[in-house]
Amino acid sequence: MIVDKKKGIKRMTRLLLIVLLSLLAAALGYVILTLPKSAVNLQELVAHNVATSGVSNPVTAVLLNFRAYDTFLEMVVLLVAMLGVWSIKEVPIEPITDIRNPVLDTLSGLLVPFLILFSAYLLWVGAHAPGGAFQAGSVLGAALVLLLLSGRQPFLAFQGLYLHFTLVASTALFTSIALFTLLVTGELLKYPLAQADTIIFILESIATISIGLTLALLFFGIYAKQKEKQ
Amino acid sequence: MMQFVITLPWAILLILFPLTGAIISFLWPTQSNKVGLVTVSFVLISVTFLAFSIIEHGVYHHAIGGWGSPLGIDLYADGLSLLMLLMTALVGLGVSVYATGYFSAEQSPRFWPLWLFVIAALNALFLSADIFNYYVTLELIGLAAVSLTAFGKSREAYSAAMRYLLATLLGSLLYLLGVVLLYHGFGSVDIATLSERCESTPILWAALTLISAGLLLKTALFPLHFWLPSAHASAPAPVSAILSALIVKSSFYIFLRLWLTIFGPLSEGAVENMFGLLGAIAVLWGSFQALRQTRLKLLIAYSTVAQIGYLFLAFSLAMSGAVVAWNAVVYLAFTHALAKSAMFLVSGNILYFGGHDRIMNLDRIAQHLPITTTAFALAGVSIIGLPPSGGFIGKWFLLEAALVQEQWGFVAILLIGSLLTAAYIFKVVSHAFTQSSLPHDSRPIPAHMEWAALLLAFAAILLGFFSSSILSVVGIGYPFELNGVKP
Amino acid sequence: MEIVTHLFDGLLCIVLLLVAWQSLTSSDLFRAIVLFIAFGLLMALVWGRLNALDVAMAEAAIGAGLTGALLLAALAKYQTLSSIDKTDSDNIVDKRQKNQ
Amino acid sequence: MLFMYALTGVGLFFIGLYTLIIHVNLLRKILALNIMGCGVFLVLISLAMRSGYSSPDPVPHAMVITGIVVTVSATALALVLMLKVLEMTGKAELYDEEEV
Repeated sequence: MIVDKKKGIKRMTRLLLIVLLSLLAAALGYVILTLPKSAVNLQELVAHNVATSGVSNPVTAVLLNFRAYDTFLEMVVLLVAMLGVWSIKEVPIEPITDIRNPVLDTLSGLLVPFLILFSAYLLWVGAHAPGGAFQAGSVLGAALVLLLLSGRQPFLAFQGLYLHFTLVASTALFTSIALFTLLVTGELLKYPLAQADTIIFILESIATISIGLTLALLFFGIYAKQKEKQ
Repeated sequence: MMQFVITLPWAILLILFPLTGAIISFLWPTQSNKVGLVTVSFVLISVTFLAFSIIEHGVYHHAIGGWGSPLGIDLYADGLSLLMLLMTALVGLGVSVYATGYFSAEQSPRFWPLWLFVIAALNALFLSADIFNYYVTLELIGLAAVSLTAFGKSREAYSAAMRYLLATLLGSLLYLLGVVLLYHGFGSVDIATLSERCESTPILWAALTLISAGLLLKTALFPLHFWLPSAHASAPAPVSAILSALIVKSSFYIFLRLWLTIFGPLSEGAVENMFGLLGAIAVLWGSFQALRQTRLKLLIAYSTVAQIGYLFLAFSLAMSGAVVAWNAVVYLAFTHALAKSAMFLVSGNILYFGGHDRIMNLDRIAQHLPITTTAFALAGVSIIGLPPSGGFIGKWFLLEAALVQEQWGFVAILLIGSLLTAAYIFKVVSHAFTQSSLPHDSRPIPAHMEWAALLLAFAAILLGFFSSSILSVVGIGYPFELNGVKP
Repeated sequence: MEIVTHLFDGLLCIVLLLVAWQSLTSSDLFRAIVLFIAFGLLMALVWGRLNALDVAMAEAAIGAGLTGALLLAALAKYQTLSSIDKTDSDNIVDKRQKNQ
Repeated sequence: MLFMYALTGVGLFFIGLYTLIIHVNLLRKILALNIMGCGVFLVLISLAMRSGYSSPDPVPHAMVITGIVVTVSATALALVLMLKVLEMTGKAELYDEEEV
């Protein structure tokens, strides 16, 4: 009897919620339809300034020049998530030794070199065509995850300070470039015109490595065992 | 010499110093305490110089990358941002000094990088003038805050951190959807550009709904406060202090800023009254719940729910252009940050000393920890709003605004709220002087942990003496002139 | 030709919504995650359709690929932990006490 | 036709929101948040195409790439936290309020 009542109340709240959310969705949909067909946006402004940004792919120009500051903070977000995972998991995390999967082993032997090459290609092509540090970094991350899963753990030889340096490399580089540009041009993250393409390329390369490693370690943080306390 | 020093880009250094400190403390874990303390000292120094520069030359403005809005991102600091930065630096220093004693050698290398990133993100947020950049800083603060909450390591702490994470992510997504609508409606994410272009269209009101839903969830305004008490109560004391004093203020600041520049000038009253009403309920509900609690940290957490309510009363009271109500908000936010962080540090001391925070069994803590008890009492004076504290100035301004507009309902809320607050503060203080029946173990507290709490509480009182000079600084750049000069 | 693209758009939107709904309501968590990965790939297709190739790549690699891997890894742990709960409840109690 | 994608985005957002509120299982809530995020990104990018299919506004594209990276970071943190809750309480659910 009581259970029935509870169920009934639950059903009622669900129904009410569905009605409420549908109304809200309909209202939001209507509002979006009121938008004029022609947009006011930043497209022209970007197109106008891309020539002086150092790259010709407008998305990369926005990410690493016009709004590079956002990307800078975003690298910090990635690092903070990593630190959060580590503090919850209480590193040191134990290496995984009990997975020796022959299929994965072969697969990773074939795929990993290809993925690393592909990542380098994406990094290089990002300056003038779709691609860039984030895409390249995630492909690199995928390669590292495959290595982890097949039991070949490049991280075992790579623990400690070197690992930490690589993780913070892109944030540290961004901070240094921020300080450097502040000193040279008086403005934060304003690249000297002649060096803009070089600076962006260096930033992207280091970011690719940091992103790849961070993403792989986020995966590792979930997958690996926590070391038992002695 | 001084002239030269003032012209240095202190605002930018406010972001870069803590970032550098965080990276160094991560790479050099054995020295993380020292690196942390040096960094927060640098932050305080930078804020001081930034203040000199803003007082002398007026608002600070910097186009990142030299692009300028709306293509690039702008940094902007007026009196309001300056006060928030000062709040972060002061509370930051107090909490940092405390944290050097509180965390074990194993925990502190994990604490410092996250905490210094939080400071960097808070400074970045208070200096930003771009609504998408706000989103990134909000996420940064949210993820770091959740990780810090989980430092409690108990079952409750993990559950509270999880709930907090879900709430903060939902808040960010709602906010982001609002930003999306503003961008497509008005073609910019720069606040100044938006405030010129925005008109009262359906898009604007839909964006307001989404943005306020998201930000009020993060600020924990009643009835969206469900995640706050458990998170603030189960985190370690320094983290609770950071969460209550600074992190809820960050989303509130964005809300206030957007209200003052974009939504407020176009609004016609209904929305303000709703915020005022929610604020009023929050004051009563939060204070009442605080009074009911048996554990000190939960009491302090519910007190935060109530104090957030006061901040929203002002939206209704400022409608007729009463700048005094906005001044009240700034004062209340600032003093609450100082007093509440002091209170959480006190609760940390009590837990550290006696191993529990049950209010019934405080067992003459006043005799064992006189400095800590004084800190609690002083912080209480400010939270209640008794003269001569900073909290008194804030509540007095609110009362003044309510009296001038003959808003008797708000007058009543303010008085009842203060009575309830006084009741729960005295409940704690009285138990601190009485003997409990249970015997208990205790361990000594490092002196600086007691003094950090006392100095923060003392600062909250001290604010009551400098109201006119502080308010003249807040007025730089006219942040509250709704229809006048806009930033 | 116009009609074909419109049909394609409409179909894509409907499939997107359906897969999302299936993923969120499926009673089996493994199925839910697999459907979520499929959803991520469909999103990548949509980004391609909307001429956002940069986003399409990021979505395929991060949104579907890495998020999928994270979810599957979490599910593997999830199942180990919940099976402990069913068969060996003393173990959990021990752990709790240790952690407190 | 472009608005159809935007409306699909709104649909995804609300499907996710519904699941987030109704379902108690944390893994499902995490999936729901991810799908909500995709909905927001879809609105952001599809509306950027109003000026024409050929050359869309790149600023939203950059914002979405930023958003995707932020989302994967948050997801990883959420999954680890969920596993910790599961380990501590035996359930991937949050118990009721007022129990602290």
